[in-house]
Amino acid sequence: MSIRVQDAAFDMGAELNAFSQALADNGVKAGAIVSFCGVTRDVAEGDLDAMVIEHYPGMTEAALGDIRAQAMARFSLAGAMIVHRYGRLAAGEIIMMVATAAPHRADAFAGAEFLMDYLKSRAPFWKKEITTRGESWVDAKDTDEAALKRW
Amino acid sequence: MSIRVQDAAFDMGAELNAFSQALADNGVKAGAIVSFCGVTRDVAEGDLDAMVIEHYPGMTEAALGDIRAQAMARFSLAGAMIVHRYGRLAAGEIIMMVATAAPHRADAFAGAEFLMDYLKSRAPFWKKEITTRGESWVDAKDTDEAALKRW
Amino acid sequence: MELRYFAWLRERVGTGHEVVETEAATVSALVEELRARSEAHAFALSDLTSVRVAVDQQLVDFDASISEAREVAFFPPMTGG
Amino acid sequence: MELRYFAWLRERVGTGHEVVETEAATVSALVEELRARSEAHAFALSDLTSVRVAVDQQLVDFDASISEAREVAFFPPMTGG
Repeated sequence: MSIRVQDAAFDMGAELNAFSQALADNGVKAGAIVSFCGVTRDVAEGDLDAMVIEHYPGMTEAALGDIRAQAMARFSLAGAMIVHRYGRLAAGEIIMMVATAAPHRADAFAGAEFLMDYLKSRAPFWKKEITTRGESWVDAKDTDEAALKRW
Repeated sequence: MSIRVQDAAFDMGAELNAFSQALADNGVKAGAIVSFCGVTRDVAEGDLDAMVIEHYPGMTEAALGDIRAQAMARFSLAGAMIVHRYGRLAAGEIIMMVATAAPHRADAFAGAEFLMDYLKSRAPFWKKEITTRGESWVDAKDTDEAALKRW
Repeated sequence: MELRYFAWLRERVGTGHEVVETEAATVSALVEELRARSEAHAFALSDLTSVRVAVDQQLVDFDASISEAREVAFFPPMTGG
Repeated sequence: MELRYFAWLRERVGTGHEVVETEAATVSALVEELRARSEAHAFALSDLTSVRVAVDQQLVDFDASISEAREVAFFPPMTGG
């Protein structure tokens, strides 16, 4: 499946292999495969207990599908996938992953960066950090919104 | 191992997981992990039988180590690895892989692209394509040399 | 009309989902009605610079029409990835 | 001095490795000596725009000194990745 939104943990290596295998099984020739994985990381030194990710069921899948379709067309991708978790994640867990495949490496890289930039600011996910000092919603970064301007 | 040059096939998913696990085991905090995998692909429609990769033992490892060290410093990477095969590869096999980890995604992406750009034009590998019509050494692309200019 | 709230907007309003009767023609007009609905709503919707809105699961501006809308959602700027 | 040839340079010279006695001070001077060594060498080294050189496993220009060199390698532009 090209778009998945799930609470279950996933294995990024297995996802990467499955993505590549699915392309090969379909006879898709792509010389370049790029992946990005996001990992929950401590906000301050060692005090992140967990991260809770909320999303908007229905809109999330639609937004991710739209972002993926744009990337596929714009960078002539041979394939693209997005997996994003929601719910409660411990520090160090994989939050999400995108992978792209293209005949040339520049397109595979640009496609993955495009997916990430749009996913950050246009897919309805919200992160809350649970630390030893309390809970707080993560603020959107101006740099994330600015990152969209380059496309 | 951060730099590997080998004739044996490797599992890109397992490599990605091992790279991530090694960072975690060493207490390295990195929110972003990027990987690139290169796959042998048909030169014309369906006629690539195999690809033979020659390299310069000793210089190869030194060149890759130098490129990796430059990327680590320049993009403040938390980690970087390169695996490259040599010898005879069938169409569809994985030729090589790089992976980078950084606190921020822009650095992880830039680091992986830097590794690829330099590896293409500065690491002593040469590809020969074995097709149904004969053998030929792959010509270096002007675009690969030009890609270095952006850094 | 179905209303949805997410993240700190949900926490401030006190619910993630409610159904309202409204004649509001635009999101802005709906926001005005909601602010009058309760102090919690007024607090949640006090600063719209940090509020985003979707009508039928499409991101829109506050001047968007909601005359045909089935569902309107309010939430903070997104922080996925 | 140890000489190494890779890819089509190896094929044209007919060997990947040879040992030569030379007094050449630079790569360019060495190339001149090698061109006189055999037709195969002359053919392999005829167009230096498509030849790269490494002295002791470091990429260098053709005017680089080889007076201290242990190993000189000739090969085409690299095509890894």
